[in-house]
Amino acid sequence: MITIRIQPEDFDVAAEIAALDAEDTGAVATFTGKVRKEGNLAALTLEHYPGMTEREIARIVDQAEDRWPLLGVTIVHRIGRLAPGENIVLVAVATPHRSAAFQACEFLMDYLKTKAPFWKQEERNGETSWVEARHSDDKAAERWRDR
Amino acid sequence: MITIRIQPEDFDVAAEIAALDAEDTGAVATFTGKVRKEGNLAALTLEHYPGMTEREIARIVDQAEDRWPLLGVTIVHRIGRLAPGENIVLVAVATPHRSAAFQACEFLMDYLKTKAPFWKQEERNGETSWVEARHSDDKAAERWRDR
Amino acid sequence: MTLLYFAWVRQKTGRGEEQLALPESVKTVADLAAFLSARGGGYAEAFADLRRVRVAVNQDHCGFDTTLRDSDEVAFFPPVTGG
Amino acid sequence: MTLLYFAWVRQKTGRGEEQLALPESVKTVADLAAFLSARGGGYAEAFADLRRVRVAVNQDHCGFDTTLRDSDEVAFFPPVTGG
Repeated sequence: MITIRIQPEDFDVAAEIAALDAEDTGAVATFTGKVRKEGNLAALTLEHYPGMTEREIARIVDQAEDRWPLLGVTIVHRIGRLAPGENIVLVAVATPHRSAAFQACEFLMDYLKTKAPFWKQEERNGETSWVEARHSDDKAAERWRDR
Repeated sequence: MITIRIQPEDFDVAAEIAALDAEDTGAVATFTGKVRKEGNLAALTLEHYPGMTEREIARIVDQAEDRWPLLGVTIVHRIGRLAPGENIVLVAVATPHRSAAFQACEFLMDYLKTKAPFWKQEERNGETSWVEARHSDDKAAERWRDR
Repeated sequence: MTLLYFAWVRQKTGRGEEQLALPESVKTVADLAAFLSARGGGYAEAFADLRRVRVAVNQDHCGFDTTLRDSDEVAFFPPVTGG
Repeated sequence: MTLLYFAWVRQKTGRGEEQLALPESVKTVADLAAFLSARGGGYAEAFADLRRVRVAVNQDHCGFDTTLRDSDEVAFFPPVTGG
């Protein structure tokens, strides 16, 4: 089962894993991205492109399904204002065996980071600024091209 | 914080992730291994070597800490009789950034599979047999030697 | 066509969405960016350095050489930073 | 010394644990395996093919060439299959 949700609300990892459950599941890998509690960071605000976000994530999941035998995928990405310590994103993947679970989960995160239309704005000392894209994220996504 | 538990009881992934929480956490990767629901498999029974299991897992975690900046690691491995669909093992890793979280979580699983003294017995059609070690698991652990 | 702007591109142009009849001079996304930039002010700032701007046509990532039709939805935004 | 057996090695020997005064002939783990195998019956079966058996001395994985002392805890078991 494929679940893709964009929402302001937090998510419950255990409930999302339980919902993934399939007969053949032997392995579940999850990734949770959180707002780091760092120095003067007051909050992150996540903006997105409604419509395209869901389409783009569905395309990324399609690509993952072409590569690995996925029994279930859940992607939840939060939007709006998030305080340090709060969850931002969850990727959960169920597969028969562990290697595919790890690889698919990392692939989905790498592609989410570089393809899904979200933008982060930081609040520090009462000032806001847009987070710059990181070259290392592009490199992480490129690794998958030749595999 | 490092948590290592060997127990007959099930675990709650969300609670384990919450307990991992650290100031700098930006990424949490988890792996859950489950008993597959396959054909005539009635149950798995997990036996272990008390004392050595905890020591061996602690050594594996030490090696992971030498390689990556880990903010928290939780490993819970169940023992006893487990029915299809039940959880067997949880590895959860908190790090500042995602790449380390994925790598450390996979490293810990690969080493758990090949180093921690657990043995699985299968029940099928009223007969029991010991699960054979898989060459692919040795190969998975060997990958980390040269990195 | 529908034009959409996100993140700092939206802040520069001062709006998130606008309708535009495809101008005769505009064949590609690059032409459209030049057309919008020529409005001056925040638009000129938004499109001052196209290396910093990404584009999607009808909700697909694409290049500035993409040919446009009047029915297209065209979005301009910075490199994405979600996840 | 304390001897421990796990999984099918335990089933073959018929016990999980036993105490043994280190025999004079036994210098290494390989010697100990030969000594135990010489008991015949399930012991001979357990140690019939040492390629299928792994060993830990004092709760560390080690090889069959490891030298033993009377105070050691020695465990024999199949390749591990947890996780």
